[in-house]
Parts: sequence; structure tokens; C-alpha cells
Amino acid sequence: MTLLEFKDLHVTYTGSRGRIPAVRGVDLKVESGRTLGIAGESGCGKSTLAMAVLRLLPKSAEVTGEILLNGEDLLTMGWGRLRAVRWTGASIVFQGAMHSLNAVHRIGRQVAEPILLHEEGISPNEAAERAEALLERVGLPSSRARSYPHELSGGQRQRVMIAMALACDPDLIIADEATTALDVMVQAQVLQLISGLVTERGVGLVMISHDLSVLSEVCDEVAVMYAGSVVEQGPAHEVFANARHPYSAALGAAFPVIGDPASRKRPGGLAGDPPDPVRLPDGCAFRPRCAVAVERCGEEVPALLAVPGAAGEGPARVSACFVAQEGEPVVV
Amino acid sequence: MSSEARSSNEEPSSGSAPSSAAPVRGEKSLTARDLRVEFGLPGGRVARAVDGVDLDVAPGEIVALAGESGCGKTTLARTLLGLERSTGGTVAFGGEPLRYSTKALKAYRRQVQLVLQDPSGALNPRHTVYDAVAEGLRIHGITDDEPGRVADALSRAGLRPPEQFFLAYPHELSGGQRQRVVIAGALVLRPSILIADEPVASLDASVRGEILALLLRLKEEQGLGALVITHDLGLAWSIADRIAIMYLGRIVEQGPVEQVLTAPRHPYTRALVSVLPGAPALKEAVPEPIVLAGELPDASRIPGGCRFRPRCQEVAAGRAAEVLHRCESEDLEILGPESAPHLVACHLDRARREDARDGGARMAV
Amino acid sequence: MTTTTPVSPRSLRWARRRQSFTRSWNAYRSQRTGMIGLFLLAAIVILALAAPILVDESQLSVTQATGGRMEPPSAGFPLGTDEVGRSILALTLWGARLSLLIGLTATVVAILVGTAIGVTAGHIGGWYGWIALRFSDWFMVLPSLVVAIALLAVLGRSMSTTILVIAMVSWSGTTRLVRAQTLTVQARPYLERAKALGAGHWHQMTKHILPNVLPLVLASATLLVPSAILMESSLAWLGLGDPNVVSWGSILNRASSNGAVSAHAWWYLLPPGLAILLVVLAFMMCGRALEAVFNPRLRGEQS
Amino acid sequence: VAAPSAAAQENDTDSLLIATDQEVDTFNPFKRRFVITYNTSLMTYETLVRMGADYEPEPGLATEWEESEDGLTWTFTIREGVEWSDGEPLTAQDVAYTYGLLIENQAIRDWNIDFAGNLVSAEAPDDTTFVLTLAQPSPWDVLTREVFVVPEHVWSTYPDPSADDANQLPLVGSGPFQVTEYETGEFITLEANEGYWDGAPGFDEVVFDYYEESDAAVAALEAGEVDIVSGLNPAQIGALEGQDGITVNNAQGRRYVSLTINYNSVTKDGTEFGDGHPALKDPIVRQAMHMAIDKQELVDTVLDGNGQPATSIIPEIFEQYHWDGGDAVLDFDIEAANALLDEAGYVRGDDGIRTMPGTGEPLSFRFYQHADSTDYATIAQFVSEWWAELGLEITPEAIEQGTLNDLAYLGEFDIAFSGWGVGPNPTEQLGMHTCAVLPTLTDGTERSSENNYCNAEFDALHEQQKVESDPEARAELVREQQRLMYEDTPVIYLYYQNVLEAYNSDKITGMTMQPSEGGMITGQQGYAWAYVTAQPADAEDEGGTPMWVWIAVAAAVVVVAAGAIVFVLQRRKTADERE
Amino acid sequence: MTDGSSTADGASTEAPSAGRSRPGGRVSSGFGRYLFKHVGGAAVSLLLVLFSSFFIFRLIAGDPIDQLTRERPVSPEERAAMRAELGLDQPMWQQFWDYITGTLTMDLGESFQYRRPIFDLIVERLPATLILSGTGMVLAVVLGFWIGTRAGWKQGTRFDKGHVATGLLLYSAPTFWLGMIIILVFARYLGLFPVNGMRSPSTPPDFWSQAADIGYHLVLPVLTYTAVVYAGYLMIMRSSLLDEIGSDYLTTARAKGLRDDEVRRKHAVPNALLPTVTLVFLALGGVVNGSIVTETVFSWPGLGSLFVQSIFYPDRPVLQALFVLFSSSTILAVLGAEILYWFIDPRIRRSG
Ligand SMILES: Nc1ncnc2c1ncn2[C@@H]1O[C@H](COP(=O)(O)OP(=O)(O)OP(=O)(O)O)[C@@H](O)[C@H]1O
Ligand SMILES: Nc1ncnc2c1ncn2[C@@H]1O[C@H](COP(=O)(O)OP(=O)(O)OP(=O)(O)O)[C@@H](O)[C@H]1O
Ligand SMILES: [Mg+2]
Ligand SMILES: [Mg+2]
Ligand code: NI
Repeated sequence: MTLLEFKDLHVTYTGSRGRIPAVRGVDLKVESGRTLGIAGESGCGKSTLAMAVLRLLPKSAEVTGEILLNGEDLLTMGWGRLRAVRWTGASIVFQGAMHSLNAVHRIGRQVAEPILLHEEGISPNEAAERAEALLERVGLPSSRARSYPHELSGGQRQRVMIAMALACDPDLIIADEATTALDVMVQAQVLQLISGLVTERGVGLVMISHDLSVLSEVCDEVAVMYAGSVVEQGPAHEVFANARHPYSAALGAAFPVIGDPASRKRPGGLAGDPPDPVRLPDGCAFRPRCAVAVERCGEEVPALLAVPGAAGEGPARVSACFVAQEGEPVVV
Repeated sequence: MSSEARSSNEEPSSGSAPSSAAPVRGEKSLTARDLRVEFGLPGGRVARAVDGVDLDVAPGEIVALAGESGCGKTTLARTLLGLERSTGGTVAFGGEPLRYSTKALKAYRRQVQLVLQDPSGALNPRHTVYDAVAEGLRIHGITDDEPGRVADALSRAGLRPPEQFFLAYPHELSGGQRQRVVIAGALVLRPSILIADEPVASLDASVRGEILALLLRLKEEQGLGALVITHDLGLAWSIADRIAIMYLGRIVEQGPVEQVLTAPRHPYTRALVSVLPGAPALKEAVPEPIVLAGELPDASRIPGGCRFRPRCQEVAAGRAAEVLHRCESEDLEILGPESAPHLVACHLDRARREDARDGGARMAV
Repeated sequence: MTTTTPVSPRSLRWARRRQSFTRSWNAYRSQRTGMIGLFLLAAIVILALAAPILVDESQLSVTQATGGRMEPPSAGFPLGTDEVGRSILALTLWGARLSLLIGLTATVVAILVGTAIGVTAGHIGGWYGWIALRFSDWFMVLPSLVVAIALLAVLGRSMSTTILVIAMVSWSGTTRLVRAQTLTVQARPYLERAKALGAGHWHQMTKHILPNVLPLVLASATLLVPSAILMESSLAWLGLGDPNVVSWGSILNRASSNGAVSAHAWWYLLPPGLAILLVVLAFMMCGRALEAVFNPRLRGEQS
Repeated sequence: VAAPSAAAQENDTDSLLIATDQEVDTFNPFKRRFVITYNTSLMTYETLVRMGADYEPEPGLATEWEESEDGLTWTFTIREGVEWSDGEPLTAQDVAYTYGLLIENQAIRDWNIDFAGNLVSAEAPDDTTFVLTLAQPSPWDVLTREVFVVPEHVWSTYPDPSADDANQLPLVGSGPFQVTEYETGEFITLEANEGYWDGAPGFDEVVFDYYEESDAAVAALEAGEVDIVSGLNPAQIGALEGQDGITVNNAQGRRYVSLTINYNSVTKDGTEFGDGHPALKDPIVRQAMHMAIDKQELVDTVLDGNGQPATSIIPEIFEQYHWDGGDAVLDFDIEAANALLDEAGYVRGDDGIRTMPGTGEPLSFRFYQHADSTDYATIAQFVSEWWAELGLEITPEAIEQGTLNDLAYLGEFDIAFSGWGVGPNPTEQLGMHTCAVLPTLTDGTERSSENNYCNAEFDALHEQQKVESDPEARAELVREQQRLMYEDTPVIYLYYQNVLEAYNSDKITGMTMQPSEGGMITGQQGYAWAYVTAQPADAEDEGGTPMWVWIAVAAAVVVVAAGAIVFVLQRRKTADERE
Repeated sequence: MTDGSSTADGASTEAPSAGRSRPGGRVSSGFGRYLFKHVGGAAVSLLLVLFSSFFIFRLIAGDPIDQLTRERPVSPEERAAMRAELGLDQPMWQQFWDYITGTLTMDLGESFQYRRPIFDLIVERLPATLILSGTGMVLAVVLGFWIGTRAGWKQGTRFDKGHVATGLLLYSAPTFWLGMIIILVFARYLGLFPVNGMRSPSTPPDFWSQAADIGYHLVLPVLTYTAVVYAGYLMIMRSSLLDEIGSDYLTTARAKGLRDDEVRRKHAVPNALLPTVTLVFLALGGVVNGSIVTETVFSWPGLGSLFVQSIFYPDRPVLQALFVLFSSSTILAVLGAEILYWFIDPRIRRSG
């Protein structure tokens, strides 16, 4: 069943610099029990997409399109219904656990808060017990419920966020850069935990990261975003190992495979600056930094189409690159 | 602009053979011997942030220093530059021990330069690119042909044409450009060693490569030596000649990148390598990801004996039973860089090696 | 790619300074309250400067006063007269000079002292920093009016002592602000970089810390002036000013000791009081706008 | 508007509410310092001879008195049937005890040394006779000195009568009112002595109510919260005049304001000290300066006409002693003053400033005023402007009281403000200008001589008037003393300040003023005539609910309503609020 | 990660501690150290106050006897007797010693002008000051915080702009002037309230009448006081809330499904309030300032008017004692706030 579906989603911020199209026509689907990875560099609209799901965007954001959660359009929902859907239908693990937790409340209380809010008739004591159980689920001793966030390490805090996200048994969990700020070893712990939960509980997971290699480990499928649009989508491993969009390729190259002589002493990178969302170039937004651009790229915006040469099994490989669509290699 | 950027992308490929420029040990190399740095903490405790480190960086080689957060990498870098006083051991440059007088430090810092993690922070927002790059010249009283030197440094750092950047303020540049400015600021004094503390950690994934390529090129073309501090082993793989793995203030494994990363011998290194996502080449060496239990180690509570023992997966799995008494009581000697190319500070490893030498070919790794 | 003509670093720097000034000015200009404050302030300053032209000094003479005793406003005396028969308008105009002078001078003194101590305390630290911090904390916590009154009682009253006393009770805030900002700047990587480049204390303080502290100091100075003016008027009203000079506070002191409240002589009470209010308000508006321009944390505030 | 609960209270007790701004330092009548203390003593205790409404001695506790031939022995007949407020009878023993304290108690003696130093013995041969022996004849001191007779049976229980043991309330005295309650900064209550020998006072109690600001007192008078206010300024008088039920009393005062000139800083043995300007030693300069002051103008502007230009140290209120100058008075005439100076050789320099004939030193004077008085600031400005026309360079400077005193007694000034309140016995004030009180040290610590004035002729007159028993003859001597001072001009007397008072005439009638014609209410000397004679007038009660109750109710209603509205809106809004 | 400089205005409150503690490093510094640091600092400040108070007022020129006998001729004997009575004949060190030991044992000496123990004077007048500035401060804090919260939450709205403007306007008015105008309007023209003082002498002595009378007298002074002061709290609260408003934890709270007002009440406001604790107490110096002026304008029989009155006397022992009292109460209040802060804001425990 389709758990979450974005249909031609556009998000535009109105700021001091004018109108910023942060998300430009995204169509994505997440099935129950499956994991979707969203990759892309800073500012490409990943968080905006995530926040749009629960309508947490600031007032300055104008959202068009549809976001269907279990078939219900979140964007047209009444506030009462929306509040009910929040955290029960979908929950979010935010990037900066330090800031996403209230520094002056004990973590037990924070984990219990949504339970008390959404479950009628539950007593505070029961909620507290549930919170402790949840903390144990994510590998924290239940005594930690009495700690304040600052008494925990970054990894532990991130686990608290995960416990909190699980509190109301949501169908969908969105993890926005859940591991970015973490140390390698802690990141590994958290990733292990998340993938364990997905297989165990069959929830849908949207995992956002700029690290393609991480996504390739955890996700079934990966969508790579650039300047507010999805530029490539496909099975996680393949996108990482065999990119069909020059941007995905560059992103993948930023995380070399150790032991692979091809990447030894050959740091992969992308020249030029990230795009300014206010002044996107005509045609393909990636063209100014693209090594394989052809003339057509400056004129037409490439659509997200299936690309040839992909393996037959699994979801279709799609890419928004004229070159790739013609079956040419996109890596220089 | 795109043309110059592309050229930087192409160049490394021409000299991609491993360690093409041979490091020039000796005259201009930076050496640390038994370096120790302690911090007094409230409550009378002492954090041994750097606890006995021997390290050499020579012009023409890139040494990577990797390790978990809080293991003392930054402290080591700061101490090498004389920004932090060591509480034991020596830092020497070209054989001369570092003296801490203002004058001596100033002279020393012409030779050894620092590049920080966060380029946005490392540039004073009120100074133009020109000022930022010229600052070193002004501090050292080099007045002749300032604009020329600045322009030269900028173009060597890949910002071409340099004059176009003179008037820019940091906030008008992209992250990668800012880091280039910082590097240019270091290059303008024509140092022989560059110490880079997490030089790309704050940069966008796709931009990182550019900076790394620049470092590599500076090494190749100008014989610059660099100590690159990182927690990302992939980065080491991308540019470094040698790598040192640090754990709790001490280097636990050190050697050429290919050897250390593809055939790690210290349990800690093995764990680090094992959790790297998507590294098929390693799957044979370390088949299952080893996720270490326990939290970050605390520099103020360094356990006796082998400092990695409490988290050691070998100990936990009981595979180290034979040497456990040594792990518990015997401190490991400091790894000196000169003795062998690949060094490991582990009792178990040592025992196995000895076994291997004694009892034939029973190599575990 | 253009080949640029050789440029002298000096002219470069000036060009950039002009640019950054223009940028700050543009940011400031976008703040409506700040602009209103600025206009108000400019008007008041111009009036104060032009007081000798607008109103002859002889109007302040008691022997040549032409009006009656506490006359209500009339054509000849648009704001009425005081108990000697002088024009309140003239007094208020001339009073502006002194009130502004005291407010500004006291602020300048306080800011200079506060900044010097704050920067050195933050940068040098150690014993000196500790003592400086304790000392400024001490002044910070003491009730300023109490200290000012006590000091005035000891030092005697004249314009210079008033200025000195106001400066003495106001420098500590600046010190704290500057010290905190110095510590923040100190923790910035660019200072580490400067150190790594071999910079000494002087270079660090003058090239990095001060330029980063000054805008905030400017903003806080703009906010210190009104409090200095308020302090001066309070002291003068309490009768601790120099009764021989004409400042708004001393006018009000005369008004109340001559029974203006009882006599319902609102024209004697309102103009100097409103003048204080307007100046203070103008400075506060400018100060808040400046703060918003220079303190990025607050920048989002005025949207 | 009625006082919140005055209405309720008025039926039971008639209170005379007097606004004051002074605190009581002590209730010990031997240590009086402040006017308010003096007043409470004056009402609580009594003297043998009291001061009449026109400053003439009249019987108080003593019904008769007799001076011996040599003037050294005084015999008083003590009134019979007088009772202390606690019911004990008052006898000559109490009087003897009281005078005995002045003689024997060292501290009390020191406090009152100018009088007590002359006492030899005080005896009470019987209950109604009191005999006082003096060392030197001093008739006026004996008759006008206020020695408040205290009850021996109470005071002898005090371990130290000179200490503040005497502050135990209620006080026990024989006067018309007794202090019963004192809240610092709030009020002092004195209850009427119903058994007062001279008849019970008209009001049941007198309350000194504390008002720090006179404006507030004025408002309180208008609001009926206080009955008598004093120390008003012209503006306030203006506001009160013509108001219903309020009578303004604009009476001559006992206070003068003067300018002291530093012309003679020498000690008794002739050592000069200080740094006064040499030109001031020249009487011509002093006279010229005197002539250049328009005293009437000062009275008109500073006092709004509520005062009299001064000629001498004794104010006009003491008619019999006051010297009005007659023909000798120097009129305001800047031209004449200029001529005087020209003649004396003080030529003007290029800058218009005169210089001294010999040395060429410019006539540049420091002019010190008390910093806390805006009136002085105004006067200083007037005088400076006038003197500037004389070609004098004047630097007015506002200085703290204490500093000014220090400088004045050190002789480190040129011209300084001064001002005193004068009592009915002129000896006190005049005594400050005799050679006898010249300092012996140059450190300015003695502070007995007001201006180091020393004139043998003046001193001789002074000694004569002290022992002259005939009032008219004495007045003649005193006037002559004043004339001498006027000519020598050590001090320029500027004006006598009126006492500006107002009272609620709807509530009070029949007050005896002092002097009885056009005199003052507060600040009376020797006997509290006004408060004793004041009678409650029949003011109608403003029944009904006091205004403040309505206001409180209205405020409560508004608050509750506002709260309710806010609450309701709050509920409604949060029901479906956009985030 | 930032070190969470947790205050409305980083500059005006706790500056980063001088000891070098790293942002992320979990340097666990205990309460003991914190307490020691702050109590030690306060103790030093108190000592400074104690010493300086003695010497400052000793510098006031003039012979106190002149003031005691104002405008009355005094013989040298009387002068000497008075000096002895006031202890002015003692050598300086003796006076200093008596002062220090006296102050520490609550024996503050005797007032020149009242000739009574200063301790009694203070005890008598303290309630008046507490009533006025206590009521005023509570009102100002409640009003300021309430409006500040709303203004900050709905930043940029008409409500916000209007209140900020009003607040600034009132904040700019000199207290004494506002007081005079208020007297002029409410007491003189409208005659609604008494002009000054705290009680009417004619009020019956029973508790309720007295309370009502005091309350009635309290209205105008408190109005003046609150009007001038509340804007400060408004601004503090508003900017403190604005600091929090963009925080991610608020987004988390919303994401959990909390209503807007719940997010404000349960998360934003408590968090924003905490850092203002020290600011509020630091503003106590302002409370003293305000009460001095307000009490003088309204002749309120409190410590502030006593202080002003004593300056003009000058009543040295009273000045000395009040200076120590005012200063030490602000120092102790700030210390109290800092200690309190440790308990209520867990964030501070991170950095020490
Ligand atoms: N509140 C806002 N107002 C205006 N522009 C915004 C706002 N929030 C985000 N943007 C802009 O929208 C674009 C997308 O931002 P978003 O946070 O979704 O990126 P992201 O992919 O999550 O980046 P990162 O990896 O840095 O988290 C950026 O250009 C950003 O500047
Ligand atoms: N100034 C200091 N005072 C006290 N302890 C310090 C100080 N600087 C560093 N430490 C401690 O020394 C240890 C090493 O710190 P260091 O910054 O060198 O680690 P790092 O490896 O650079 O970590 P990261 O990867 O997080 O940058 C840590 O435990 C830290 O808490
Ligand atoms: Mg994001
Ligand atoms: Mg580091
Ligand atoms: Ni009243």
C-alpha cells in the first residue's frame, strides 16, 4: 500500500531575497515497510520536503501539490485532524538532536508528551512507563528518563529522538539527517538501530542524508535531489555504485570506497558553487557544473525519465539527464 | 571560472600513482616525540588529551590522522603549532626543538601553517579576501610586493583570476572558495608544512573533492607536507600517503594508507573500517560491521594497561584470553614512526605476530 | 576574465569600507523606527546647535527678563514663562545643549573606559581579567542612582562631576558587553588562525577583536546616551545638579521647587519633560535599529 | 474630596492636622534642634515666663517674678494648681529640678552653655517659690530663655536625662498638648491636655502630618486632608488664594537671607587666614556692591513680593528692635555705585573688569551659593548680572552646604550666601558679630563668629543692651548696633522672607497669630498660641460613601470584566488557531 | 553545536566562564564549584561595598554639627558635646572599626537627624518601600512578561508593534516627570487620588481600614513606577522569546501535535523565562533607582525618600547604612538568582 505520496509538490519561500523555490515539482512514493532515501547537498530542499509532510513549514512557505498520507491529503486537512495525524501518522527525527529536544525538560517527559497527547485516557504514570520502555528499545537504560538532554551524548540524544518518534506507533518515520553530526562509530550504532526498527515493525521510513554511502546501506531506494527537484531515483546500491546522473555521480564520488584503487588519491568532486535557488539557470539546473552537458541542457529542463542500461529487477531507474537518458555514461 | 575549476579536477589524475613525490625527511620535517598535553579540569581531574605521541610529517607527504571525536586530534594539531603548550615531550622542526618565545614562535609559524575545519569561521567576516590573505604578510612584516604575493597565493590555491576575489567578503564566497582563501592565506608565507584540522568536514559533499584535490596538487607540485586531521577514513584514502589512527590520546596504528586501511591490525582500526558503509573490498578483511559498545572515551579517565581494552571487541568476544593479563596491566609502548612502516599498538596483535613468526603461517589477518 | 589594473591595497580597503558602510546604512534605512528616530534626533540636534541663533542668550538673563511670573503661553511666550519671567521655550531650547552635551560626553567617557577594560579583560584574562570582571560586575549590580547620588554628594556638583559620575555608573554595562563579545570573537576560528599566523596580542585586539566589537559598542552607546540623559535629569531634578546651568532636569527642578504643580503650570512642566522623552525615545529607536543591524541574532526581529 | 476616612473619624475627635516636613530628632526639651522638635516641646512643656503673642514676656508657670537689685537673684512665684498630664501636681521642686539639670548635668549644661554657664544655683524654698541665682546680670536671657520645666517624678527615674530616655511616649508635661504617638515620616500626634490650667485647647488633638513635598501638602489642604500648611512658595500661595474654605496667611517672617563678604579673616590675635580678595577689605567696594543690588527686585521675583527688602540682622517682625535704616539706607543705584568705585580709583580694564588701584589686581570674585536652593541660584544670577555692570567679574558656584561652611569658616571665599532665623531675643544673633567670638585658630573649627566682624563700639553697645532692663532703652542700643553693621557692610542683608501659610478656615477659627496683627501660625516662639487657641469651626460633614470606595469598586469591575473578556476570547481563539 | 548561550542578551548576562571548557566536552563541574564561584564573587562585592561606603561618605565635606544646628548659633562647648555624643571625636580607625563591627552585628549607628538607631529607622521604613516597589515590581514583571510573551509570539503584528511602541514611549519618560504629570492630572485636575503619602492620619487603626487607605494611596505611585519599568521587562521577555522562537525543539513540539498555545505555554515561555531570571534580579538595581525617585515624587515614607533626604542633610550614618543596604540587597538578590538559576535551568549545569 502506498503510505506516503508527494504529487507535484512545490514549496516556495518568500523571504527578503524574493521568492525562493525550495522544492520544485517532486513526485515520490513510499510504501509501507520500505525505506526511501533522499540525498542531495545542502539547500537542495530535503528538509523542506520533510517538514512539508506534517505542515511544519513557516508561514512564509507556499505549498502546492498534494501530500497523501494513507490516501488523505495533508495539505487540505483541518487543523484538528492534522494535529491528530501528527506523530501518529508520521513522526520526524530531526537533524540536530540537541536543539530538537527541549533542554529544560527531562527526556522521559518529552518522550511521554506525545503519548499523553494522542492517547485518550492514558494516565501520566502509564505514559511514563511507556516512555521508559521506549528508551530501552533504543538501547538506553530506563533510568535515563530522568536525565536532561545535556547529560547525554550526541548519539544518545539522537536515540532519544528516535524513541520519541516511535512513541505513538506512527506508520511513517522521517529521519532528517539523523546521523549527520555523529561520529562514525555512533553513526553506525544509530543506523543499525534504525534499520532494525524498520525490519522489525514494518514502518515506512524516509531517510534524508547528504551521504549517499549511508543511504546505500540502509535504504531500499534512493532519490537524489538537486535544486529542489529529484534528479535521479532508483535502487539504493545502484544509484551509489552506478549513477545515472552526473550529480549523483559526483555525490557518490565524494565518499570513496576504501580499498578501491580507482578512488585512491583521486578525490572526486564537483567544481563550482551550489545553485542559488533564487537565480536558477535556464534549462537543466545542474548544467553550470556539469562536465557532460550538451547543448540541449541549456534550453530544456530534462524530465525525470527511465534510463536504459539499468538492471531489470527492482524499481525503475529514472534520471533527469539528457545524456543518461540516451544511455551515455555520465561519469568523466 | 568553470575552466579553472575543471583543470583542478583533472590534474590529480595525471599524478595518480601512489606516493609519486617522495617525502623529504629531515631538514624541514616536523617531528613530535612522546608529546603529551594535559588539561586541568574542575575538580582536580586531569584530561590527558594527548598522551604520548610520536609523529613525523615531512615536506612532500600527506599524513592523515584519524580517530573518534575527542581522541585528541585537534589538541595534537594545536600543540604542533605551539598554540597549546605541551606538558611533556618535544615538538621539533627541522631538528630544532620548538621554543615558546614570541619571536621563536613567530618564526616557526612562517614554516608551519594551520588550516581549520570551518572556513567560514576562520575568516574574519569584516576582512576582505585580500586582507585575509595579506594578514600573514603583515604580521611577519613582509611588505614588498604585497599585492603580487597575495595574487600569487590565491592563484596557487585555485582562485583565478585572483584580482577578482580581492574585494570579496567571505560571505560572498561559497564554502569551497572560502576554504581556498584560508589555504591561500597559509600558502602566502610559503610554509613547508600545512596542518589541516578537518579541512573539509564542514563543506558540502560535492565540494569537498575540490579542496582535497588542491591539497594533493600542492603536495605534488610544491612539495608541501601536510598533516590532515579527519574522522573520515575515506578522506584519508583519497589523499593521504600515511595514516595514523588515534585513540584516546595515543596513536594505536600507523602506516601506509593502503596497508592500514585494507589490512587493519588493531581491533579499533578494524572496527572503524568495518562500519564504513559500502566498502566491498573490505568485506573479506572484516566481514561483519563491528559496532563498538560504550560511549566516547573520556580523556580524564584513561584506563590502565591497553587503553582500548574496555571497548575491545576481541576482549569482549574472549578472543584475547591469552594476552588479557597484559592488556589489563601493561601499557603499550609509544609507536615510533621510524622503526617500521606499519606499526600497531596491541598486545594481541603482537602475540599473534610472534606466534606467526614462531609457529609458522597462522596469520589471522 | 578581466585583467585588472594594479590596485593599491589602501584604496582597496577604503573602497570596501565605503561599501560595507553603505550596506549597513541600507540595512539601517530599511528600519522604519530607526529612520524616524534618526530624523527626530537630527531635528533635536539641529535645534540645540542653532539655539544661540534662534534665541538670543540675553533671553536667559534674569535681569533682562520681560515676561511676568509663570505666565501661561501667549503670543509673546509660546510656552509661557518661568518664575522670573523668562521664556520657557528659550530655556528648553538652551537646555537641549546641556542635556545632550552631558549625555553624549558621559557616554563617550563610559564607552571608552568600558571598551578598553572589556577588550583587555576578555583578551588577556587571567588575574587582570578576573579583577576587571569582578569590578565591573560590582558596578553593574550596585543601584546606579544610589551610587551617583553618593558620588555627587562627595564630589560636589558641577557639570564635569555630573558627567564623571554618570560615566562611572554606566561603564560597567559596556565592559560586560564588550568582554562577552570579546570572548565570543576570541573563540572564533579566525583568531586561532591569526595566532597560527604568528599574530601578537596587539594585532589580535586591534585587527580582529575591536572591529568586531565596535558595531555592538556603537549600538550600545546609542542606548547609553538616553540612560545618561535620564540619569542627568533625575539627578538635576533631585536637586543634585548645578543650579547655575540650564538643563532640562534643572528646569524641572526649578519648576517643582517653585510650585509649578500646585500652580497648575503645565507649560512649565511639559516642555522640558517632553523634550527629554523625545530625545530618549529618538536615541532608543536609533539604538535598537543599530542593534538590529549589527547584531545578527536580532536581525530577524524587524521583519 | 474628603480624606478616605477622615469623615468617619471627625465625629469623635477634632483633629488639627498640620503639614510638616521635618522629622523629630528628640523629644528631650533640652536638646532642641529643629523647628518641629521645638514645637512639640513648646506644646508639651511650659516655661516660667512665656512669650506673648507680641513677643512680650508674660506669666507662664510663674505668676510673678522679681529681679534683685544687683540683677543676680531672681525669685519666681510658681502658679498653684497646675498638674502634670499624669495627674501629679507641678511644684517649684520640679522647676528647681529642671534648672538644676542645666547647672549640674554636664551634657545638658554643655548643650545650653550660653545660658546655663551663667547659672549659679536653683532652689525651691517652698512649693510655690523658686529662686535662681546668676553669675552675671542677664535679665533678657532669664525672661526669654525657654527652659521647659520637666516633671521631676518622671525624669529622676531616667538614668541619664541628657540622653534620649526622654523620648518615651506619651510624654508627661504640663503644656496644652502631650505627644502621644510618633511614626517617623508619617505623623506625630499630640493629645489635648483637658486639665490644662489655662483652659483646654479647642481641638482634641494636634497631628503633625508628614509631607515631604510642599506641593503635596497643598493638594492635601485642598482635599481637606490637612488643615495647616506652611513653608509654601509664591506659586502655591497664588493657587490657594481665593479658594473656598482656605485662608492664606502671608505673614512677616523671622528669617533673613544675606550675602557674607570675606573682608576680615583674622583670628583674635590678628593672624590672617583664608584667601579673600583684598579689594573686599575696602568698605567702598562693599558699599558699591551693596548699592548695586536691587533688593526690591529680588523680593518681587524670587519671593513674588512676599517679603521685605532687608536692612539689618533683625527682621521687621521684631518691630521694637528692627532698624529700618531711615535716611542712611543706600538705594539701588548702579550708576552711583560705579561712580563710587571710579572715585576710589578702581579703573576698568580693557575687558571692562575693574582693577585695584595699587596692584592692578582685577576685581574678580568667587560667589558661593548653597547648591540645594534654587532661590539662591536665581538670586546669584541676578546679583551677578548687576555686579557685572559694576565691572566686577563674578563666578557663581553652587556648593554643597557642608563644603560651603568649611570654606566660609576657613576664609576661602569672597562672597557667600548665608541666612538665619532670628529669635525674639536679639542678643543671640548680634552676639555672633562681636570680637569675643573671633576664632583663635585658623583651621575653621570654632565657627562661633559669623563673619569675623569686630568693632569695639559695637561690642560696647552689645554689653550694654544685655543688662539694660528697660525695653525701650535696650531697643535703642540694639538699633544702634545694627546701624554700625550697616555702615561697615560686613554682610549685605538681602531680604526678610515672609512666612507663607494657609489653613482650612472651614474647619479652624480663632487662631491667635504671633505677632497678633498679621503674624504667623507656624513658627511661633515661646508659646504655641495658634494651636492652643484654634477652635473647630462647624464644617458640615460630607456624608455618604467616600469617593475612593466607588473608585475601588469601579476598578474591580473593570478588572474582572476585562479578565472575563480576555478569557473568553482566549478560549475561542485557541479552538482553531493557525500556527 | 553551540554552547547554548542561553540568555536573552548574551552580553548582559552570564558571559562564558573564564575557565576554558569546550562546547561539546562534557566537563562536569559540580554545584559546589558554581556555588563557590558565585558566593565568593558576591562576598568580595559585599566587602567592597562595606569598605567603600565608609570612605565615600567620610569624604563629604562639612562639620555635621553645622547641619544639626542649622541656623542657630552654637557655642564651642555645645559643639564639643555634640561631637562626643556622635562619636565624631574618635580617631578614624576607631570609627572604622566600630562601623565594621557594628554593621556586622546589625548595629548601624545612630542617625544624625533623627538621633535614633538607624536599624530602627530602617525597620520602620522598610515596609513602605517593600509595599511600593514590591507591588510595582510584581505588576511590572507580570504585565511586562505577559505582554512581552504575546508580543514576541506574534512578532510583527499590530499587537506587537503597538505594545513595543507604547512600552518604549513610557520607558523614555523620566520617572519623576511622569510622576509629576500623573499627580497633575489624577490628583490635581481630577482629584481622584491623594497626592502623596502612604496613609491618612485620620484613618481608623483597624487593619482593613489601614489596608484600604494604603491601597488607595498606592495607586498613583505604583502606576508611575509600573509604567516606567514594565517596558524593560516587556523587552527582556520579548527578545528572550524571540531567541527561542526559531528553535527546533518548538518544531518538534508542533510536530508532536501540540496546539499553538500549548507550544507557547509548555515549551517556549518556560524556556524563555529561565534566562530572564538573572536579568530580572539584575534589574533590582533599577528597582532601587525607581523607588528612590518614585518615593520622592510621592513623598512615600520609604527608604528611598529617606536616602534622598539624608543626602541633603547630610546624614552620614544613614547614608552609609542605606548604601550598604541597597547595594548588598541587589548583590544578594543577584546571587540568589544565580543559585536559583542552577536549580531551575539544567542548561547552565553543562557549562558551569
Ligand atoms: N524559512 C525559510 N525562508 C526562506 N528560505 C528558506 C527557509 N527555509 C529554507 N529556505 C531555503 O530553501 C532551500 C531549501 O532548504 P532546506 O532546508 O530544505 O535544504 P536541505 O536540503 O535540508 O539543506 P541541508 O542539507 O542544509 O539541511 C534553501 O535554499 C534554503 O535557503
Ligand atoms: N582546553 C581544554 N580544556 C580541557 N579539556 C580539553 C581542552 N581541549 C580539549 N580538551 C579535552 O581533550 C580531549 C581531546 O580533545 P580534542 O579537541 O583534541 O579532540 P578531537 O579529536 O579534536 O575531537 P573532535 O573530533 O571532536 O574535534 C577531549 O576529551 C577534550 O574534552
Ligand atoms: Mg536540512
Ligand atoms: Mg577536533
Ligand atoms: Ni491622605
